[in-house]
Amino acid sequence: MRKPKKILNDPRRAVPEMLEGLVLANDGLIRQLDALGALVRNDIPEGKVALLIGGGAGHEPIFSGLIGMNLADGAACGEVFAAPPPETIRAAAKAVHRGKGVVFLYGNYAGDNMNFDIAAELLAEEGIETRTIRVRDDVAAAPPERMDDRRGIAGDLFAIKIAGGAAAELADIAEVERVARKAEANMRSMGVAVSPGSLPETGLPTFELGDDEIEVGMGAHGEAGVKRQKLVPADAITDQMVAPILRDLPFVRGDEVALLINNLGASTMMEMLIVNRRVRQLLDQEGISVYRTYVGAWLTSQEMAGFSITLMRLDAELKHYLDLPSFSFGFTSQ
Amino acid sequence: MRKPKKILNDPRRAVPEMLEGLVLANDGLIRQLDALGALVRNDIPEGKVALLIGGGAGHEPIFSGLIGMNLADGAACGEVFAAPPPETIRAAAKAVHRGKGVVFLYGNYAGDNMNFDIAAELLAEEGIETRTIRVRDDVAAAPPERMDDRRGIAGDLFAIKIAGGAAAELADIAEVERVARKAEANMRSMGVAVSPGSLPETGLPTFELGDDEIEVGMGAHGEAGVKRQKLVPADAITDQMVAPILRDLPFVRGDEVALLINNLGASTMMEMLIVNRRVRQLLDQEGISVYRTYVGAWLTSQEMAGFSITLMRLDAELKHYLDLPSFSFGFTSQ
Amino acid sequence: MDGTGVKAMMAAVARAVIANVDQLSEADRATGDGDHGVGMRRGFEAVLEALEGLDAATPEQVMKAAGSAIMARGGGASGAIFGTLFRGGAKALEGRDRLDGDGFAAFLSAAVEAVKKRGGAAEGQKTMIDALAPAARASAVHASFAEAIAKAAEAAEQGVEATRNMIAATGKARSLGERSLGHIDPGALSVSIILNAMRDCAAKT
Amino acid sequence: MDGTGVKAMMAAVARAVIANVDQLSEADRATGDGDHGVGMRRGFEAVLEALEGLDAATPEQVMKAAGSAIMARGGGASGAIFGTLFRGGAKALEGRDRLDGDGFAAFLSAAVEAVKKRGGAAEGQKTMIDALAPAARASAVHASFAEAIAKAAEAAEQGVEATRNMIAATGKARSLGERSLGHIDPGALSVSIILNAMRDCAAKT
Ligand SMILES: Nc1ncnc2c1ncn2[C@@H]1O[C@H](COP(=O)(O)OP(=O)(O)O)[C@@H](O)[C@H]1O
Ligand SMILES: Nc1ncnc2c1ncn2[C@@H]1O[C@H](COP(=O)(O)OP(=O)(O)O)[C@@H](O)[C@H]1O
Ligand SMILES: [Mg+2]
Ligand SMILES: [Mg+2]
Ligand SMILES: [Mg+2]
Ligand SMILES: [Mg+2]
Repeated sequence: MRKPKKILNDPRRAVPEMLEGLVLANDGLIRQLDALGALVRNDIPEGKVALLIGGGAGHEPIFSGLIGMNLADGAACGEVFAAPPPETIRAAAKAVHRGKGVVFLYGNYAGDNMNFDIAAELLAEEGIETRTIRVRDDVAAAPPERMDDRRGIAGDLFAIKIAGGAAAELADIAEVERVARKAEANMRSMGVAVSPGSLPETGLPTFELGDDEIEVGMGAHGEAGVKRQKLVPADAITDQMVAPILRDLPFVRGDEVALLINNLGASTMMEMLIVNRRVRQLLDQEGISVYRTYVGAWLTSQEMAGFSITLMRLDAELKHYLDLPSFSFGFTSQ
Repeated sequence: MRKPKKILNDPRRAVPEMLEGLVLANDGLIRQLDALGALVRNDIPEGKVALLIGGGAGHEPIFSGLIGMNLADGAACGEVFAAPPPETIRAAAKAVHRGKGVVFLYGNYAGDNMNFDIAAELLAEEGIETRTIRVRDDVAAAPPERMDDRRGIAGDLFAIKIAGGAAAELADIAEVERVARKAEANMRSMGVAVSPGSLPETGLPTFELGDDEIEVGMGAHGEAGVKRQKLVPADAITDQMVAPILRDLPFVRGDEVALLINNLGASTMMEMLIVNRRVRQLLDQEGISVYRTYVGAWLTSQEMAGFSITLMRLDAELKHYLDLPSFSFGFTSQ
Repeated sequence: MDGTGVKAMMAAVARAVIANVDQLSEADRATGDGDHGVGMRRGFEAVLEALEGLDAATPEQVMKAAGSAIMARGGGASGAIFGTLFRGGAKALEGRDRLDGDGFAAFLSAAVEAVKKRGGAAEGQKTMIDALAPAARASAVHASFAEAIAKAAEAAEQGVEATRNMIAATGKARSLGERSLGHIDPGALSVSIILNAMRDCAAKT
Repeated sequence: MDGTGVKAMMAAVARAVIANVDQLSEADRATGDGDHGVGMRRGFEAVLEALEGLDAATPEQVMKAAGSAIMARGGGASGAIFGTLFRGGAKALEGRDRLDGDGFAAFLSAAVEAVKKRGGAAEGQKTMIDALAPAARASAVHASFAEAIAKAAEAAEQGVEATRNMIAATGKARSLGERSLGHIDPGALSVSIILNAMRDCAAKT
């Protein structure tokens, strides 16, 4: 097994050094608290409902890179693939709070759930109201009747985009929660892995795949997928991924959707666009129209090669928040 | 040598399929001409000086993904790592022309130079005025006294951003040319390769590197760099790259710059940010301040791992065009 | 064992966990994301720091300080779970100036309850609970401190082996389903390493 | 050789280039970006298409059609260079209804001039010119068509070998500097493949 090659200093300092570089790359828009993994916007208006996102590092630019206009007010970042500790979350929440409560938005993983819940309990004791939205978009992780067993993957981007807009425009935390839940409930994703990413600290890939193998449905930390198989053409893989997505919600003729093709890290934009071509052929056949398309690397898994496809069904309200211009280090839209 | 694994259909159809997917991903903003590699914006105003960019495919999102508001009006795309033929360039130029001439902007490579020059000759016969700007930002390619032997790498992004803004605001092609040349003259870049990218058609990596080797100064098509060496810590590599950049222009105390750390494909954002941290330490020492930072994968070399650092010295005029909001599939800024 | 003894014991536990970082990460590579060892190392390095700043403490204070350190610095599922283990267990030691066999049994059963409450998992779901719960039961024998720990450690080792035949129902291993069979649960292995280190300390005293 | 013969000859040339796609790309991997073969294949597949649509043509028309096809579809440096070779060479055939030894020599020297003008490179810079220019000189012997081509092909092969000892001064290989020594230039190899295919055709007639 070849040791992955990375441009690092001390691997155990990778996350703190990364966060330092990230704050600098934000050109003065965000700052870092004493609890190192806690990053917050410098210009949060009084009386704003706060949006706090977070999770393990290693998925950059999500989560730490999505703090900004009409996006998150802060992020609580853990070590690579490890949820942030309660104290980091609590510190970030207190720093972004402007009297209207804090919406927690993160991917649905045992570690994140427990640490954010503990933080919520501590904040409740201090009289700070929190609401929790867990993104559960990965249809490969569990059947529909077990939604709470589903992982949060690239759908995080749509959830942050919509919740960020809602938190910027709506005065009531219950309203922000409602809009964010609507987005979360209307998105479905499915991923495929082509080659593994590796952990800086161990220097080891999180899984192994044969030179001619792919794993359909694999998660963003290398969690097992639904099928390990031989590499097949792009169109065939896309067909395998789109079918379960459409079936699950289900998406039906006449639906208007936002489409996200998320690069897990080392795949090429050329591959992503060839996949997009096929996705559009399939959606055309089903009579589903695409309102906006996003192709890029927003939720990565270190240098993992592979990608995921996400569809979010839109209504007028979700379109409104999708169309709001947004600005951050890792995601900017017009 | 392990065969690279990619999500493709027929490798010989990779570029046309990619372009089809790209046009769809632009959600109606651009169209494709009969000369397949010619992409143009649908909403170019009358009387606008046109900006046409282009080059070989395989570097996505540059060039084909940078057509849009305050960016390029069109792009002429060739096959992977191959300059577009004159006819593709000519067709794109005619489609973007609005009576005020067409500015050609592309990286300085023998193939691009010859094909764009031939197209310019053909267009001149048809009475269409063109101006040519060749980006030559790679300090590793040749000494300052041989600027015309320097390759165009990630600096393309800054050149397109500035020229795009100038072409949107200035009425006279000579003025657009002046601003674009100023940007080009004030930028310097240097790259490093960690592992190779591969050509879809041959399925072969464009070069080979030992498991513990990197090549400093390598070009975006795997052209030889200045030094092949053992992998060293991120800070040491960054020091090696920043010194020749600063020395070359030279950048001096008091300069204000735009900073771009461009991922060549398969490197992680975590690595790029750790590099950014060190770049800022070095610039602080030199008394050079950073006006805006861009970290991402804009000029890629298929799945090549590695990155480049680009600095562009700014004055009030360049800041103005850098700050203009811009929107395209592959690059959006606020 | 008095507070000073418990403090020394917890330091030995921390060193044992840190020494096994690679084995724990490797176990997590098979079923999860490969970071359990590095996460436990972060947590128990914080324990060592916390213990240094702690003098003349009761058993409860030592365990609570350890749990709080893990909770604050471990991160991931294991940070919350193992932080909860020691913080939850500590509550059962309230008012005891010495840790004896019964006290230790009380500590473990309180720890089990706290972990179940926090993570919502039950026995048989291939988690650290499958080492911790049997250990708690085995220690409830009204025996000496050393005997109680020895029984707990032995039960935990069997519990780790038992996780081989369980299908993961929580955490990152869940999606493996059937394919998780044959692999041990990394968190269960951590519980066993912790209890073995305690046993060796108690034996020495 | 009349226009029909030249057309058949160019078809044979195209097939020869296409057959060597891997060898040409491999040569470019050593010094450039590894795509010379696939670029030449694109160009000469277009040549085959163009020739089909061409009947009763003069030698000039055949060569011009071939050059235009390469120019339109080859792309990269080689598309411009080899397109220019055939289009530039064709001009020297104006008014000739047959291709003889002198005509062929005129074709090659016109081609060399056109390529130099287009790319700005000179002999000795490790490009296809280092095969084409010696071939042009060798063919200027006022001999039969077959002899002229044979001499040109022989000179081109020597030219290819000579590029081994040259330091690249243009194109993607330039940055290799000294390290380009020992490698042949892929474009020069293409010239040799083209001329050898012509020689074999001429020999048959
Ligand atoms: N809900 C839970 N209850 C009890 N233990 C759990 C739970 N979820 C996970 N664990 C334990 O945590 C271990 C994984 O820890 P670790 O790898 O550090 O966290 P992560 O899953 O965030 O990477 C598992 O082996 C399991 O024993
Ligand atoms: N200025 C030039 N003059 C003549 N031949 C050139 C010139 N530049 C490049 N070439 C030829 O083109 C060949 C490379 O072709 P190819 O690999 O297809 O193009 P690219 O360099 O765009 O990848 C070189 O081997 C060289 O023979
Ligand atoms: Mg983890
Ligand atoms: Mg090329
Ligand atoms: Mg883990
Ligand atoms: Mg080439």
